This record gives sequence, C-alpha cells and structure tokens, in this order.
Amino acid sequence: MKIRLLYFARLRELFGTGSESVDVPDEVRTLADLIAWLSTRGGVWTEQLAPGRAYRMAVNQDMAGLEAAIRDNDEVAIFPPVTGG
Amino acid sequence: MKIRLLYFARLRELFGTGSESVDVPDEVRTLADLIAWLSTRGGVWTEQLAPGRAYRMAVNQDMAGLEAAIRDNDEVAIFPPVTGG
Amino acid sequence: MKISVQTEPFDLNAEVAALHRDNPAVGAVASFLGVTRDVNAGLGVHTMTLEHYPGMTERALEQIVREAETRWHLLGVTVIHRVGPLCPTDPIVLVAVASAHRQEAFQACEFIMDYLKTRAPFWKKEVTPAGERWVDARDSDGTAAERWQT
Amino acid sequence: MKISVQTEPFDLNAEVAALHRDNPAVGAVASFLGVTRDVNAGLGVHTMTLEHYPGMTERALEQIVREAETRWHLLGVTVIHRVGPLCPTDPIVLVAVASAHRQEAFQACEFIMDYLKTRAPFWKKEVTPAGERWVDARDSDGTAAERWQT
Repeated sequence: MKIRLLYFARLRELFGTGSESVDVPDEVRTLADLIAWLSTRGGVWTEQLAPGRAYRMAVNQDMAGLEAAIRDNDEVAIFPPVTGG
Repeated sequence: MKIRLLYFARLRELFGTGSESVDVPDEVRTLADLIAWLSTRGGVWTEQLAPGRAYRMAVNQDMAGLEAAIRDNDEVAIFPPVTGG
Repeated sequence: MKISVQTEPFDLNAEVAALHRDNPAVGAVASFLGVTRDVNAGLGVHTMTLEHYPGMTERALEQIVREAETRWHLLGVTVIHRVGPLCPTDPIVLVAVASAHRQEAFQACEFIMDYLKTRAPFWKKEVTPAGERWVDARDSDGTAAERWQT
Repeated sequence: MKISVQTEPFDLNAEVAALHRDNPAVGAVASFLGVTRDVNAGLGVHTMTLEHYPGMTERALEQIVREAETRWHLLGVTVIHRVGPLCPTDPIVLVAVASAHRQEAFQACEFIMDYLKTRAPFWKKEVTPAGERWVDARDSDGTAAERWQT
C-alpha cells in the first residue's frame, strides 16, 4: 500500500523533509500502526513519535486519531499542535 | 429650591419641552417627591409619570433611583429606557 | 480611552489601527459594529434618528469603559456612537477593545456593549411608512447587562 | 462565507463593509483582529513566520465556519489568515461575523477563534534575539475550545 506522508513545522525541520511517498507493509492498517512503523526508523523518528509526545495527525486533510484506518493513496500528515491565530 | 429639569425622546415630545427651570416647594427632597409634584400638573404629566410607567431619571448626569436626594441647582433628567447601540 | 458621540461617520480601519499600531504588546482587538437595520419588529425602516443627552452620554460611556478596565487588563478602548439621522446599513456604534489576549478583548467588548445598551442615554426614533415611532427598549438588553453582575 | 489564507495584508474596512453594505437585515458585525505581539513568554520577537497546510487549512476553516452556522443564525462570515513572514503589530488573522443581533455575532466570532486556535493547521515560528523557535501550543487554547462542547 502506497501513501503520501506530509510533515509540518517543527517535525518537518527535525525529519529533514516536508513530504515523502512510502510503501507501507500490509500490517500497517491504522495511524497507530503507521506511527509504530515510522518509529522503527530510529533517531528523531523514534524520539518525536514516542508515546507522550505531542503531535497531531490528519488523513486526507481531516484531523484523525490513532485508531483511524489508512488506505491506499491516502494523504497522511503528522504535525505539532497548531498555533495559528 | 430651584432645579433644572430635562426631558428626552418620547417624554420630551409628550411634555412639549426639552427643559425647564422650576422652583420646587420645600417638601420636595427626593426624586420620588419631585415625580409626585410633577404629577399634580395633570394631563400627560400625570399619565406618563404614573406608577408602573417605564421611565428613568438622572441627577447631575448620573442615573438615580426614586430615593435619590435633590438639591438646589441640581440638573434632573427624566427619560424613557435607553435604546442606543 | 477614546469616547466620541458624533454625527459624522467613522473610519473602522483608522480606529482599530490606532489601538494596535504603536503598541506591540497588543495581540488582540475585538470590535463590534452596530448597523442600522431596515427591519425592526416587522416594519420597514426608512430612516432613523438618534437622540442623546449631551454631557451625560459621554460621561456614561466613560464610566462603562472605566468599569471594564477594572475587570480586565485592557490596552486601549474606543467607543464611537453616532447621533442624528441615519439610514439602513449605516454604522451606528463602534466598540473596539485592545488587549494582549483575545478572551479579555472579547469579554470587555461584549460587556461594554451590554452596558451601553442599558445605561448610556441614547434613544432611537424610526421613521417608517406607518409614521414615526420611538423604539422600545428590549427586555433582552436588560437581561444581557444583568449577567455581568456577579 | 469568505475564507482566505494569504500572505498579503487585508483591508478591515472593506471586509466588514462587504458583510453589511448590501444586506439591511444585518444589525451587528463582531470582529476579531489578531495582531503579532513583540513579547511572547518574555522574549522580544523580531519577526514571525506562519506556516500552514495548503488545502487542509482552508478546509478546516470552512468546517469551523459551517459548524458556527449550525449553532447561530448568521448573515455572513469572513475569515482571513495570513501566512509567511510578519512583523510585530502586523495583523495576522481577521474573523468577522454578521448577524441580526449582537449576541449571535459575538458568540460565533469567539467560537470560530477558539476552534481556529486548536483545529486549523497553522504554526508560528518566532525569530528572536536568542534565535528561532517554534511557538508552543497554549493549554488555555484547548480549554477555550472545550467550553463549546456542551
């Protein structure tokens, strides 16, 4: 399954990229699975996505929780809590 | 005791004047006394200042209740509930 | 604090800019613009005339703003109320409040409007196809002002 | 509804006038202007950069306004949020809400700001004498948004 990943703000800077297209293993079916999979990359990935870290996610431009399902071609974004206004 | 009386809006129109200087009798010491005294004029005065009628008063440009004292040279205003904004 | 009772229109841009342009501590400006409606209790309003009590009106507005300043930390307040003849869609009143954060600005702005509606001596007269009539005070304005008395 | 995410400044007069000029049913326009402060948690801010998520940001703002429209009877809403580099005293965000009466306009304006602060994907980065830093989300913004969940 291919998905497009987007990172913003502090996470974009720490991960060193704003977007990537990834081919995730079959067992990655939810955002929780995706986070677990990304965490295996080590370094800033493991550190920034560790339990207790404050980040938010969106699937296809709608805010979503860890339980949300992801499907082929989805756009998944990971970013810090928002600070606009 | 001399006081200056001001009327606004509907009351100004009904009383046919916006202001007058009056010499009130010695027994007029509060706004309640003044209202009772003005009511003896009959006609619109009695009618508009009757108990239960909605009007407001100010003494020297501060909102005041019926119990408020009035003194020589005071400016006393009687007007309908306000409708600005 | 700027308080003005005037017949002339006002410039929203200029008034709001004056509240934050020279004060980099300002993070929020909440403002309220009251506009003449053409429908009030079902009658088409052609024009409106605003009467006030010169002297007391300015004094009452100043007292309302001072009261707001004791309740919230404000960095600037402007109240402009027009009097005289007005047409539908004409702005009547502007209340603009500057503060560091939005909650204070919003609350103070709403507080000032609620008190202005019940304590500042202004009276509206509508000129409708059915003739002239003085606008009656709305009970809901009394209720709105009472909620701050806690 | 007008939603705009833009780098350019906006004209408060034009935006507010557009909400009431052609609609004589409008009696109230509540607006909020967010302004770049030079002091945030004690550090002098020289400039600020706003990042957003193109596409989702506009979508989130639209959803917030639609939610407000289900809660109150509104006659027009404008939300403009700037992105890119900003200096102290520069306006960042405008939320303007038109309605027949002031309570609806005030509440909807405050509701939209509270939700915008927690749900619209914008991120602020401050450039201070001590270097750059991403602004942390304030707990009070989460609390402000939660009060509408009743």
